[in-house]
Formats: sequence, structure tokens, C-alpha cells
Amino acid sequence: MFREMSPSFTDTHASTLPRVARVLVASVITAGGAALLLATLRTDKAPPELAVLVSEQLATSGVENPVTAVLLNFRSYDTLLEIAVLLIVAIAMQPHASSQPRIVAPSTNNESATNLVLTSLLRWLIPLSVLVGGYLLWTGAYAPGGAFQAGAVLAAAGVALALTERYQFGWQSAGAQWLISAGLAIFIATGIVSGMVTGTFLQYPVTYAATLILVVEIAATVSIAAILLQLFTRLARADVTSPHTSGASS
Amino acid sequence: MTPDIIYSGAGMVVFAMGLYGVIASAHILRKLVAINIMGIGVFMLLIATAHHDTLIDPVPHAMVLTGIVVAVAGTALCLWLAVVIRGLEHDAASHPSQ
Amino acid sequence: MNNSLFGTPLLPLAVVIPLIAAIVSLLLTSPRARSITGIGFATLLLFALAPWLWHTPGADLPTSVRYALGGWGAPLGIDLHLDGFATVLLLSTAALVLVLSIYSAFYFAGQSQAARFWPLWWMLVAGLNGVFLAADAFNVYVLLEIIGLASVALVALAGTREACTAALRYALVGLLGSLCYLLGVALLYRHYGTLDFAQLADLAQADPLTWAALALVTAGLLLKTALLPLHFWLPSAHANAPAPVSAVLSALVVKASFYLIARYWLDILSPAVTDLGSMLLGLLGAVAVIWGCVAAFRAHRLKLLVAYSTVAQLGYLFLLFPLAASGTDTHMALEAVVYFIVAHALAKAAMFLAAGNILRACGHDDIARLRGVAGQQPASLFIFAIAGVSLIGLPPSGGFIAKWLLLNTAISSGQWWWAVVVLCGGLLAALYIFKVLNLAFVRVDLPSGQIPQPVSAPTHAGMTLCAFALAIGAVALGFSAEWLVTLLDAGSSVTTFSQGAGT
Amino acid sequence: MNVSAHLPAWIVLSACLPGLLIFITGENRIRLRRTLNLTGNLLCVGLIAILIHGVYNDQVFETRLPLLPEIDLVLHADALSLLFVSLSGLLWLLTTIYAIAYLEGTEHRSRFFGFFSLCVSATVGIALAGNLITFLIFYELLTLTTYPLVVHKGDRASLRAGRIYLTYTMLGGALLLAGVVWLKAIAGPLAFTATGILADMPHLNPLHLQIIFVLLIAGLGVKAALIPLHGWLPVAMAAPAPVSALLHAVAVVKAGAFGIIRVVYDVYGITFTQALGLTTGLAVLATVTIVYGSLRALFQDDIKKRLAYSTVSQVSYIALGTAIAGPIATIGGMVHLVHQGLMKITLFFCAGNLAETLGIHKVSQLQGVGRRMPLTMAAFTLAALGMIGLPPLAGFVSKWYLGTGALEVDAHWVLVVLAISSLLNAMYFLPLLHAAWFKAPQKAWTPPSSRWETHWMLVLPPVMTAALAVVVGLFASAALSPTSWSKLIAAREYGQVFVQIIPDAQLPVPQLWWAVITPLLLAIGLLWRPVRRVCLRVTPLASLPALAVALTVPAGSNTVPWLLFGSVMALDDSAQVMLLLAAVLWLVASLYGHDYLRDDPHAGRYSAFYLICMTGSFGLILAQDVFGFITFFTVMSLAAYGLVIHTGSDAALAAGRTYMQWVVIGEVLLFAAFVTLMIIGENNTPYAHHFPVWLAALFVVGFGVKTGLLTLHVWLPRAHPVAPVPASALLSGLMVKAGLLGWMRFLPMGEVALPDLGALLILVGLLGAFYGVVVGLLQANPKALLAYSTISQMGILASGVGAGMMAPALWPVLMPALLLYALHHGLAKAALFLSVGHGQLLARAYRFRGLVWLGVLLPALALAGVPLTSGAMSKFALKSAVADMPWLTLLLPLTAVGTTCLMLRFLALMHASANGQHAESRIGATALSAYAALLVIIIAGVAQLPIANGYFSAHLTHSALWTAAWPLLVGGSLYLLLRQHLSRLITSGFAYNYRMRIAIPSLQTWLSQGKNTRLTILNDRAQTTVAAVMQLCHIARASLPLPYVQPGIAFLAILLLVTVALGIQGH
Repeated sequence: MFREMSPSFTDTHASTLPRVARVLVASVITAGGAALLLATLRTDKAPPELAVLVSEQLATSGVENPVTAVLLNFRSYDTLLEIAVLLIVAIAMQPHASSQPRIVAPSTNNESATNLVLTSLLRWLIPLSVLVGGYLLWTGAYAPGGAFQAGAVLAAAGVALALTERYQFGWQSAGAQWLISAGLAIFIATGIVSGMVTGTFLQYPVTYAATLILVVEIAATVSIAAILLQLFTRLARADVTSPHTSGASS
Repeated sequence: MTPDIIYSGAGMVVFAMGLYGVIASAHILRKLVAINIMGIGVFMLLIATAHHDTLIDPVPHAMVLTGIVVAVAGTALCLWLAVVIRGLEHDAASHPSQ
Repeated sequence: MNNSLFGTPLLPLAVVIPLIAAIVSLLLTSPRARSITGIGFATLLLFALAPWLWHTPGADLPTSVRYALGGWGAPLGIDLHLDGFATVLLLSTAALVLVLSIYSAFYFAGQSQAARFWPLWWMLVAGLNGVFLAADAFNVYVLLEIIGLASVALVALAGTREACTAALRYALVGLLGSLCYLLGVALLYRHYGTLDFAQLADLAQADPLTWAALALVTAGLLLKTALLPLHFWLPSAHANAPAPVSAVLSALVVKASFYLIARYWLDILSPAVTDLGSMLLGLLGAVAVIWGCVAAFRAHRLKLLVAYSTVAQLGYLFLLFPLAASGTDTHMALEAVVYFIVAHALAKAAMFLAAGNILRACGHDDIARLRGVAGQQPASLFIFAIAGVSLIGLPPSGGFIAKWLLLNTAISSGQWWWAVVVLCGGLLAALYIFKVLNLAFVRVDLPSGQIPQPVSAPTHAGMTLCAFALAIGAVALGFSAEWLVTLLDAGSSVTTFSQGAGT
Repeated sequence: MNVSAHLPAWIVLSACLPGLLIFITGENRIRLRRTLNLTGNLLCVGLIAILIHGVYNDQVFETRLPLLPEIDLVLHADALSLLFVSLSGLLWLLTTIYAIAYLEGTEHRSRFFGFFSLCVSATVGIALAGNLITFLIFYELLTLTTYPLVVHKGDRASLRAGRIYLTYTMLGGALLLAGVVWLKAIAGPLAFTATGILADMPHLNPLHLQIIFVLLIAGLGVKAALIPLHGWLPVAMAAPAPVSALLHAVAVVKAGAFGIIRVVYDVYGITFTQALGLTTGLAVLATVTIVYGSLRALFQDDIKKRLAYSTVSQVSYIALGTAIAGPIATIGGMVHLVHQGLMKITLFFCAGNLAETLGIHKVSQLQGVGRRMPLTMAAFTLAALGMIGLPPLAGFVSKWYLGTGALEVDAHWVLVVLAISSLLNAMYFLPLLHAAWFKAPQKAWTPPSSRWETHWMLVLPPVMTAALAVVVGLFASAALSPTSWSKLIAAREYGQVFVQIIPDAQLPVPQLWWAVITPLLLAIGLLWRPVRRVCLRVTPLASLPALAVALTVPAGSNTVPWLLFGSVMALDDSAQVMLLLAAVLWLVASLYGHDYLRDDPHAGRYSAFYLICMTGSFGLILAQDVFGFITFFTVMSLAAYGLVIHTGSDAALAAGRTYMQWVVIGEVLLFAAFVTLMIIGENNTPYAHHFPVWLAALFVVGFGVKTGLLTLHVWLPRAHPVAPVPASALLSGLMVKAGLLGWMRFLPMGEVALPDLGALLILVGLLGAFYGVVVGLLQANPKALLAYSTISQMGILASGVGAGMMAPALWPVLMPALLLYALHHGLAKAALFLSVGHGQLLARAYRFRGLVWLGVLLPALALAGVPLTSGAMSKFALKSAVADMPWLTLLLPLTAVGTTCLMLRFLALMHASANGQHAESRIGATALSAYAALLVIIIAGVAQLPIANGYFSAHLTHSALWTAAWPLLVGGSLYLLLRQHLSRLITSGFAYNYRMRIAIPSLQTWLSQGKNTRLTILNDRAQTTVAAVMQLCHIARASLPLPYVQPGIAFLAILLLVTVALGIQGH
């Protein structure tokens, strides 16, 4: 049954599993799920001790939003690694064929440049997105919001830009590399520097916590935006361009 | 209590459906979507867990946020590989001698 | 938390150094500089961890060390945790990474993949070290994703269709496994309200939800460890990756998830563990040993053979659970399995490197066509032989000591049937190893025109030396198990979480 | 301290490091590789020498490395490990030399020598291992390092061999591992300790220990090739010769055997093993393997395969020695470890030489190869004879200790096993030797390209190992010999010391030695080209020292404790007479032969065998110790083979075969007898009152073969006539007396009465006396007639001995009489045989034929017992000695009747043959004068001897004269009556038919041919039996009371049955 894990690209609907097997899988999963459900519902939830702890320590965290406090201070290690996950995918999807000197360059395809509606829309949309992104980033300290949300909005602006096909993105350029790695790099740097002060890695001095978190968040936002944009453009371009850029060795 | 039961239960059901989808469907996109559905199921459970009568536990929220980013990353990588493979197959088809 | 212990301030370096290395190698543009910094960072990593080699925690030191990241301490923050088990794995990772980095510097010299290889490589190392140090259930999830995605990306680096397909399958399996694990973690959090291993170990009890969580966690991790029925993705992924990647995948990556299973079963959720479950894992392991060997014997490609051998060798690890279940011999069993992990890591890495050399020199690794390989690659075949000896479990090699320890535990715990499995596994391993080694002796009686095979790429002597170093390591491990056992004894037991929580 | 802690490790490394270095030397760096190899070798040997020196001085050498908690990697030098380690080191050196030459110009030599060295280092590690775990590690390492050697050639057969080898050894390794782990789990670190470690652990479950033992032995048994696990060994023959040599002699099989020793002695402890009831199973397994291996070897045509099965069989001796569980057997088993190694490696070297130089792989291709490759085949011969267990070679020593050891613990069946095994060994080795030396080559050999028969490095190793195999046997009691060393080990295992009973060395009468050694030195000189001519010229005088000794009768004895098992030589009364006889006969025969064989192209070969035979003959007379006696006895018997088949005719070859078979049977029986004697002598001295009947029977039969006792005589009438005349004279006159001497010396004569056996011997002897006469009368060939006469005369002597056994009180009188009779018969019979040599001179044409006739007549009359001759005197002496046994006194003259007939018939035959010939003879003045001298001695000399003791004058009384005369008259008349009958019978061909098909059963045809042949022979035999019955009727009609006796085997069986019955009754 697990042999079927090999992906197919041809038929979108068919399952290669025979009907009997499918029924079997379904019943096993149903049974397992039911048991799980039963076990879950019959067991009480643990008292929210951790939530209490968070709210107790919130004052020393440098932010007021408990979720941001958890993400960027109490469990900042997780977030650091999460950015690393994104970076991994970005690296994996990097092209390497040609050297691209700049991150953004005017496209040779100028067809869309003449499209007046598109041009004017973008002129409004992109600054707005940057503004919204900045707001989300800032507000993360007090209310829902934060680096990922801000990065996503910024990336969306980039996606819009990319969709016009007026610009080419040089993801292999040195600038792009700096951009995508900045979040992780600054996060680590902050952790080390603060660690030198406090004696523990990622332990922010209480007085500087807010500032440091903001620095980390800004860097993270930039990198997340860049990475998300890269993911989009690479997937979109790969669909049309020759796959030789995929990195086949031979 | 009731919303908790609904959310948790629904999360698990979604997870199970996703699991079935991963196993039973053949196409890569379907599998990917199914995996994301599984993820959503887990996130629902986590969010339900975060809900307490007196206060909201921020830790599961943070977990969900992190989980989403990770899921995005994983999905993107899978899609990318699928695209590459398709390109390679296309190449092989156009140059059958190699 | 007490961070003043010797060496403890350096603990996060195990993760931070690789991460910095990844960023640096991403930003560097010169291939040569990338290689050199790669080797440099690997050396640095080893030296950062070296204190643990020379100053193993003795009787006067605590059995385990915790490090509270961010200064919060569990359960609010995330802790790092180090005991004998983790130390051994960290050290072997560091050592192996150094050798493999040097090998990779030669392997990828002049190839465009190098630009992506080095950052991904260091990300993977960071993930591995992170897992070995982890003390937080959700943190492990993120780390598993780092390992999984980096591995997938590294496998795909080979760029062939087979490699990419294998990578995709690997990625799907990885995601599936991670999600199962995450669901398990979610249930645990729901049940116990904490993510910290030590607290979980303290709170855990045998009830349906814990069982469910354990089952989900185990299923997810088994998928990543490729225990027998869930091994389907491993051979193709390990066989099609570039040589150093194959080596690290077989030697370390699968061990990371095994490490977690062992943690959960023997320590964190041990109250929920049942004998039946342990037996089942052991049984699956036994079947994996036998079936993996048979599949390896039937494999037509050299690297595939080695990959199936990994499936078989992983089976041995799962004998840990029934052997440790008897209670009195937990420590012995763990000793045996840890030794096995290290021995297998060295031997298997050496073997994959040797196979990689052969593949590169001959342009293919079809066993039937490799007849004259002894003339072209005598050293590689020799390395393969030494590593093979360790895999079979013949002395003098780490494999022998490991097997000895396993047998000893099996017999002293009164479960002789596992000893039979171990012995049979050795014999079956000999079958496929010698199938390859016979290549060295078969006389090639082809007409003179047919013998020279196209040498697609001459292998650098450095590559051979690296493989040789690993093979020598595998043998040297067989001459003294003392240091490793002492190291483990320092951790005194796998159950450091539950103990730590108690004090 | 420092040295002693590292030396064992360095020894292992001295083999290992050169191996590793060799791997990285280039294929064409021959000189470098050779240097590395030999440096490592010599270093290793040197270090071992230091080690031996140290251990001998009670230094402790131990290298200890921590391996696991409570388990160390221990290399420890004790006496047992040194035994094995020195064997390995030494043979490694030789094998390397051999392999360098053997593999010259082939591919992959770096690989080969690399693994070769590693293999040795593993072996050395096994030897030095100080606990079972260390042992296991090196044991497995050995598997690994030998595999590449087995598949070295890379062809299909090699790969198959490798696969099978691996299958067996890996399986064995797994079993061993299981056993070791289990044992370790219950009993701790398993250090090898002299008396075992498990006995002190009472809490262990015996059943577990038994299962573990089975696991361990199964694991070790694979390499030791114990029976169901031996399958890899013959297949592994596909490997190059040096590898086979190493596998068989040193490394692999020995590792297994050594492991068994270690497990039994140093882990379980022998007494504890026995208490667990495990030794019996091991012994049975070893026994079955011994017999099975030998049987399989018998049917292999491929030389190496035959050797391989021989290994299967021989290595189990070690296990057997271990399993017998007695201190002496332990010595045997351990010493066989070394001895078998030396002998087997020689055999494989030689087989390799044959294959390499001449392309010979099959037994059937061996014909005549001895002439092309004399050194190789000489080495092969020595090793093969050693394997059979002939003294004084190494194999005998092992078997001797095994035999005595088995008896010590009352495991009598082991003797049977040893006997069967020795017989089978002989059956599969002797045909090889025979073919190589005595058959004509099928095609011309390619001449050697160098000065030697092949590359000198191929010749040197086998010659050296063969020499060693001789040396360790000859000097078994020397201080550092393997045997002494094994005694040391056994003493350690059993906590008792084996004191040498032999007193200090003293050599007051070196003449005795010179008497023995002179011919030997001359024989060796004959082999060396530069001095060959001189030696050949001096040969006739070789017996002069012995004659001098016999005449001067020096008092005192030579004691040499380090030689053999402690050699003692002295000249006592009985020995003096025999030595006199021997010296005279050898002198006369040599002088005679000097003329007789003047033109013979093979005179050199003849002389060599002749001289060796002489050595044996003098030696056995002088030797006072058992080992010395049996050694010289064997040397004489074997060398006589060369004399028997000298002429190379078909009849001679057939006779030689029969002779050899009976020699081997005799040797085997005597081996059993001597072994028993040894044990009885050690356990209760004096053994006077406890001399088992069956032992006496063994002696009677064993020596009976040599004396030509009826039914054991079958070889005699075939062998004596075909030899050249001087040799026949010696065979009939002297060598048969060796059996008599044996009886006199080893039966408890005059001390214990063995009435039943004595009566039986008298009966058989008398039957023989008459049988010899009757069959002799039917012979057409004078030499054959004389041979039957010998049977007859020896029958008389046998019955005399029988009388002595019945009545010990008679012995003081009887012994001189018997000696006198033997002396007389020896001289007379020799003279008669020699006279056949110059029978042409009896022709009418010869001028002095009257004189010659006189010369023939005189010994004939003496033999018949005509008064005034030595015959009459000795018969009188014998008769008066047995005067108390009236029926014997009655029957003895009757034999004289027969002898008279026989002699008359002889004269007639001589006459007849002389008349048909020309009076040309090779015989010159030397021979005739020697003959004349012999006649003089017969007439005048014998009576002058002190032993004659006035019998001469006594037999001249009236009554004595009458008793001497009437049988002559009766005999003469009887002959005249029968004369016509005889001619008719002979012409009808009956006698020939009878002789060829019934009286002389051919063991050879029975056993040495293929299955089909054997079936037809069985069929043939049935027909023959029918024919025999019909002929019996014919005989009855012809009114000739011809005693019909079934072949000797049947007699043996009856005799054994009788003695067993007697033995039971005695109890």
C-alpha cells in the first residue's frame, strides 16, 4: 500500500489502490480516528499552567502580545529554527545556472509595461502593501500580527510585481542571498550578542528586549518576504522555463 | 466544553480524511493537498487546546503559526520537486536517445 | 537553571555553529572558499564539542546537563539537554561531519551543485545536533522538519529523475511523519499541559490518550526511521543521492528519529509503554534484519545494495525495546544499541563513500558489470570490505563489539531468540557483502579490447582517504569499547529526563 | 616488565604490519615485497625465540587492552600457546619462501602476500589469545583473511570453493559466537586458566554448559573439519599450493583444533568436561572423522584431494587426544598439533612442486616421478611414512602417546581406531610412494631447467619440514622438542609431572653406536654424488664394526635420554648370538653381493636399501628400549621392501606389495602391543604377574608376521624368492629372526606361564613346520622351496617359544637352545640361498663342480640335521630342552623327516636347473671365498660358541645319533617314493594354481582398486573357493595330506577370538 506513495503526474483523479485496499485503509483510519477521538474526549484538558506562566512573565518579555512573546522571546529558539526551515527551502529552490548581478532588473519582456491599468494599479498597491506590512510588524508587539504576517503581505506585493512580468528577479545574486539569509543571521547575531551580555544564548536583557525583538522581527520580515516571493517566482517560472535550471548534474 | 469538543473532534476527522487522501490518491497534487489538510486538522486541535474558560493559552497559537510556516515550506519544496521531475520527464521524452 | 557547569555555555554552539556555517557558505561566492570554510566549520564544531570527549562527566558530575535557552527554563522556555546518549551521538556526528565535509569538498569540486550543497549540508547538521540536544516536544517537530527538508533537498541535488522522484517521495513521507508526530505532540500538550520532556516524563501515566499520543509519535518517527513496513522510501532515496549525502542519511539522519523513539519509549513516556508494544517493535526489527539482508542480496545496483543494508541494520536497533523492557538490562541494551549506532554510522558512511567512488570511476554501479573494478578501484573495494566486515559483525570491528553487546544483553535478559536473529542477520549480511567482494577476485577474461571501461571522472585521492579514514574508524572502534561505554555510563541511563525531573 | 607486556602484541604485529605494507607496494616491486615479507618473518621468528626463552625461564608475557567492561583483549604466552605460535612462525617462514617461488610471475601478488601475512598474524593471535573472547576475535579474523587466499585464482572453481568455505566458516563463527556470548553471560570473562574455570562455579546449570559446549565445539569443529562440518576442506583445494599448505598444516584446521584444546582444557577443565559427560561425544566424533576421512582419502585420485581428506582424518587425532582425557593422551593430541603440521605441510609443498614443475595432479600420473624429482619425493616419502605412523618419524610419536594415553584411562577401543587409521593411511599413501619410486614413467619428463629439480626455493621448504618431521620424532625426548613441551603442558593441566625414568646420559661403549651408524652413514653417503663411488666400494665392509662388537662383547650400555624416547643400547647374551649371526651374514652377503650385482645398473639403489636395512637389523638387536627396538624393526622392514622389489619384475612388484601389506599389519599390531606393554610397565612394575593374555597374543601375532608363522606367512614365500640372491639370504636367514628376538625379548618368557597361548603357538608352529615342507616340496623354483623351508624351520622355533610359554621353568634351558637353532638355521639357510646364486657352477662343464656340489650339500645336510653338523647339534639341544614334553619330542623328529625330503628335493632341483645352463657366472672369487668362509663357520664355528655349551659332544652319543639318524632315513626313503608324484603334480600346474589363488590372498587387490574391481574380485573369490574345494578332493585322491588353511586374516580372527575367550576365562 505504501508503494503507492510514489507520486503520479498523469491522472489527477485515479487512485492506484484497488478498491478493497481503499476500503481497508478507510476502515482502519476510521477505527483509529474513532479511538483517538474517544480517548481525547474522555480525557480532561490539562489546566492552563503554561498560559498562566506566560501571562506572569509577559512583563519581562518586552512585548505585550502573549503570542509574540512566546514566538520571539519565550520560545524564540523555535522561531529561529522556523526561519531556518524557510531558508532551507529557499536554498533548495535556488537557480544556479547564470550569474545574476542584481535582485530586480527590468524584464526584456515589455509587453505589460504598456498596460496602463496594471501600471497604475501597481503604483497604488505596492506602497499600500508596504504600509500594511509595516503596520502588521509594529502591531505584533501588542495585538495579533508580527513578522510572518508582515512578510506575507510584503511578499504578496512582490508577487503582484512579478505577475506583471515587467521585472526579472535574480535570486542567485549576492543581494538576494543577503536578503534571504538576513533574518536568520540577525536572529542568531542578536542571540549571541545578548547571550554575551546575559550569559545565556537568546536571553535578552529586559531593558533592551523590546528593541531587540523589533530588530529581529524586521529582519525576519524582510527575509520571509523575500523567501516567499522567491518560492512563488521559482515555481511560476519553472513551469514555463526549461528545467535545465533545476540543477541536473549531467 | 462544547466548542472544544467540536473543534477537537473536527480537527481529528479532518486529519483522518487527510491521511486517507495521502494514502489513497495517486496524483502528487492531491497528496500534497491531503497533507495540508492533515496539517489543518492538527492546527484545529491545537487551537481547541488553547481555549480555556478563563484565558487563552498563547503557546498553541505560537505552535500553529510555526506549523503553518513549516507547512508552507514543505509544500513549496514538494511542488518544486514535482515541477523539476516533470521537466526532466519532458526532457527525456524529447530526447529519447539519452 | 544551572548553566555554570563546565562546557555548558558552549552547548548551543552545537546548533549555532552549523547555522552560521550555513549562512556563511550561502553568502560566499567562491567555490573554493566555500569548501575551505566548510571544512573549517566542521573542525570548529568538533573542537567545540571536544570538551565532552575529554572531560566526560564523571561520578562527581551530574548525569545530565540542561541549558535554558533564553534564560526562561522549561516549561516556559525551551531547554537543551545533554546526557551520555546525546554526547555520544553528538560526537559521532561531529566526527563524521568533518570527514564527510572533506570528502564533499573533493566530491563537489568544480560542480555547480556545490553552491547549494554547503548551506543545505550545514542546515542538516544543525538539525541533527538540535535533535540530539532537544528537550522539548514541539522543538523536535521543527528540528525534524529541518532535517527532513534539508535531506530532501540534498537528495534532489543529484539532479537525476530517479533522485528527484526519490526525493519527492521522501519529502511526502517526511511531511506525513512530521504531521503524525505533531498530532501526537498536540495530544500530549492537551493532556499534560507541557512540552518539556522532563515534565512529561514526570507526569506521564498509562492511559488511553497517552497511548494514542505515543502511537502517533512512534508512527511518525518510525516512518522517518524506515522500520520495515515503512521503509519503502529509503532505498531509492539513499541510493540515488550524491555519495556524501547518502552517507549522512544512512549514518545519521535515520538515527536521529530512532534516537527520539528511544527517548519516548524508554524515558519520556515509559509508563505508557507496554511489553506487547516493545515486543512488536522488536519483531518488526527482526523482520527488517532478515528482509533487508535478502533485499540487499537481490539488489543489482551497488548503492541500492548498501541502502537495503541500512534497512537491515536499522532493524537491529529496534531490538533495543524488547531487550530494555526486561528492566534490569535497560542500561546494557542501550549500551549495545548506541554502540551499534556509532559502529554502523562509521561503517555505512565508509561504504557509501566507497560505493560513490566506484560509481564515479566506472560511471555506473551495476554490480554485474563491475567485474574489473578491482583493477580500477582497489582501494575503494578494500574500504568496502573493511566496512562490510563491520556490518557483518566480524572482529575486529565496531560492528563486532556492537553485536557482542547485543547478544550479551539478549542472553543475559533471557531472550535468546533475539540472539538468533542477530546471528542470522550477520550471516545474511555476509551473503551480500561477499557478493560484492567477490568482484575483487573474479578473473576478467574479456578480450583485451573490452576491458577498459570509460572512466567518467577520476576520483581524487582525498576522497579515497576520507573513506579509508571512516573504515579505519569502524575497525578501530572494535579495539576498545571502553571510552564509549564510559561516555554512556556518564549518562548512567537513558532515563535522564525522568530522573532529572525527580531531583 | 615493559618488554614482557608488549612482546605478544609485537609478535602479532610483526606478522600484521608487513602484510599491510605489502598491500600498498606496487605489483612489480618484487624486491621490496620480498624484503618486507622476509623481514617480517624473521622478526616474528626472532621474537618467538625470545618468548620461548622467557617462558622457559618462568617469565610472564601478557599484553592486555581493555575492550569492553570486564572484558580485555588479552595476549598471553603460556606453554600451550608457544607450541602453536612457534609452529606458525616457523612454517610461515618456510611457506613464504615457498610461495615466493611458487607464485613467481603471476598476478596479484601484493594482494596475496598481504593477506598471507594477515592470515598468519591472525593465527599467531589465536595462539596467544589469553581468553575466549580474544580467541574468538582472531578466529573470525582468520576466516576473513583466508578467504581472499582461497579465491585467489579467481576462476570458477576457486570462487565456488570460496563460497563453500565462507558458508561453513561463517556458520561456524556464528555458532562459536553464540556459545561464547552465552558462556560469558553466565560465567564472566573466560580467561584461559590451566585447569579450567567453570568447575569452580557450582551455580551454573549443567544442561546450559552442555549446550554451550556443543555450540563451541560445532563452531570450532568447522575449522577443525570434524565430520559433518568438514565439507569445505576438500573443496578449498582449488587454492594455490602454499595456501593449501598453510590452511591444512598451520592456520585454519589447527586453529580449530587448538580451540578445542583450549575450550576443553582451559575453559571447561578436563575433569569437569568429563564430569559433564562431554568427552565421550567428542571422542566418538573424532573417531568417526578419523576413519571417515581416511576412507574417503582412499578413493581420491587427485593428489591434493587425497591429502585434504587425510587432513580431515589426521586433525581429529588432536581432538581425540583431547577427548580421551588422560594426561598422556593429552600429550599425544598436543604434539600432533605440531607433528601433523610439519608432515602435512611437507606433503602439500611436494604436491605443489609436482603440479608446478611437471603438471602432475593425479595419483595415476605419479609413476616414476621419483627419479625426476628425487628430493621432493624423498621429502614426500618421509612425510607420508610419518603420517602412517612409522617410527621414528613424528607421526609415530603422536600415535604412541595417543595409544598409551588411551590405555591409561582404559579406552582400549582407541587402539583399534589407531590401528584402522594407520592401516588406511598406509593404504592411501603407500601406492603413491610405490608408483613414484618404483614404476617406470609413462612419458619422458621435461628435464630440469636449473641445477635443482625445480626452483630451489620450492625444494628447500619441503626438505626442511621433512627433516624437521624426522628430527622431532628422533629427538622426541630432547629438552625443547614438541613432545617435551607437550609434557610440560599436560603436567600443567593435570597438575602432575612426567618424570623421565631414563637415567643420565652415558656412552661408555661407543662401539655399539658405530656398529649401527656405520651402514647408515654409508647409505647417506651413497645419496651424495661426490662420495658415492667411495661409499659403494666400502659397502661390503659396513658390517665389520658390528662383527667386532659381536666378537669382543663389550660390557655396559649406551644411554642417550634425548634420542627417541630415551635410547638404551646394550649387548646381552641373546643379543650377542643374534648380533654375531647378523654380522656374519651381512658380511658374507655383502661380499657375495659385491660380485653378484656388479653389472646391475641399480646397484646404488640396492646398496642404499641394503645399508639402511643393515642399520635396522643391528639396531634392533642392540636396542634395549621399546622405542629403539620398534624403530629399528620398522626401518629394517621398510628398507627390505627395496630389496624385495629390486629386480622390478612383475612378480617382484607383486611380492613387494604383499610384503608391504603384511609389514604394515605387523607394525600396527606391534604398535598396539608395545603401547599396552608400556602402560602395563608403567602402572605396575614388575608386571610379572599381570601380563594379559591378549597382549601376549598381540606380540605373538605381530612378530609372527615377521617370523612367517603359519597363516601369517603369506608374504614370505613370495618375497624371499624374488629378491636378489644375497638379499634373499638375508631375508630368510636373518630378518625373520627379528620376530623371534622380539618374542624372546617382550613376551614374559620364564616369568609368566601362558599355557593356552603357548599350546596354540606350539600347534601353529608345528603345523607350519609340516606345511612348509609339504608346500615346499611342490615348488619348482629352488628359492621358493627354500622360502617354504624357512617357514617350516621358523615353525619349529615358534613351537619352541610356545613351549617356553607353557612352561616358564624350561626357559633357561630352552632359550640357548632356541638361539642356537636360530643361529644354525640362519647360517645354513643363507648359505643355501647363496648357493642358488652360483647354481650355474654346478653344471657339468665346470671344472671344480665337485667342490661346488660339496658347498651346496653341506648346508643342506646341516639343515636336515645330519649328525656332526650344526643342525644335528641344535636339534639335539632343542630336543633335550623340551624333553619334559613328550609329544613335542615325538613330533620334532618328524619335522626332520620333512626337512630331509625338502633338502633332497632342493638338491634335485639344483641339479636339474644346473644341467640346462652354461657354466658362466657373475660370481667371482670374492663371493666364493665369502661363501666358503660361511661354510667353515657352519661346520666349525657354531660348535665353538659358548652357547653350544657342550651340545656338540653330547649329540654324539649313541642314542642321540640314532634319534638324529632315523628321521633322515625315513625322509630319504619317503622322498624317493614321492618323487614321481611330485613331478606330475607340478607339471599339472596344480601347485601353481594353488599357490597363486588360494594360499596367497592378495589384500592389495581387495582394497586398493575401485569398487567395480572389488565386486568382480569378490565374484572371482567365490569361484576360487569352489575350485579350491574341488581341488581338495583331488588332493584327497592323490592321497596327499595337504593341510588346507584359510588366509591369514581368518587365522588372526580365530586367534583373537581364542585369546579373548581365554582372557575372559582368566578374569
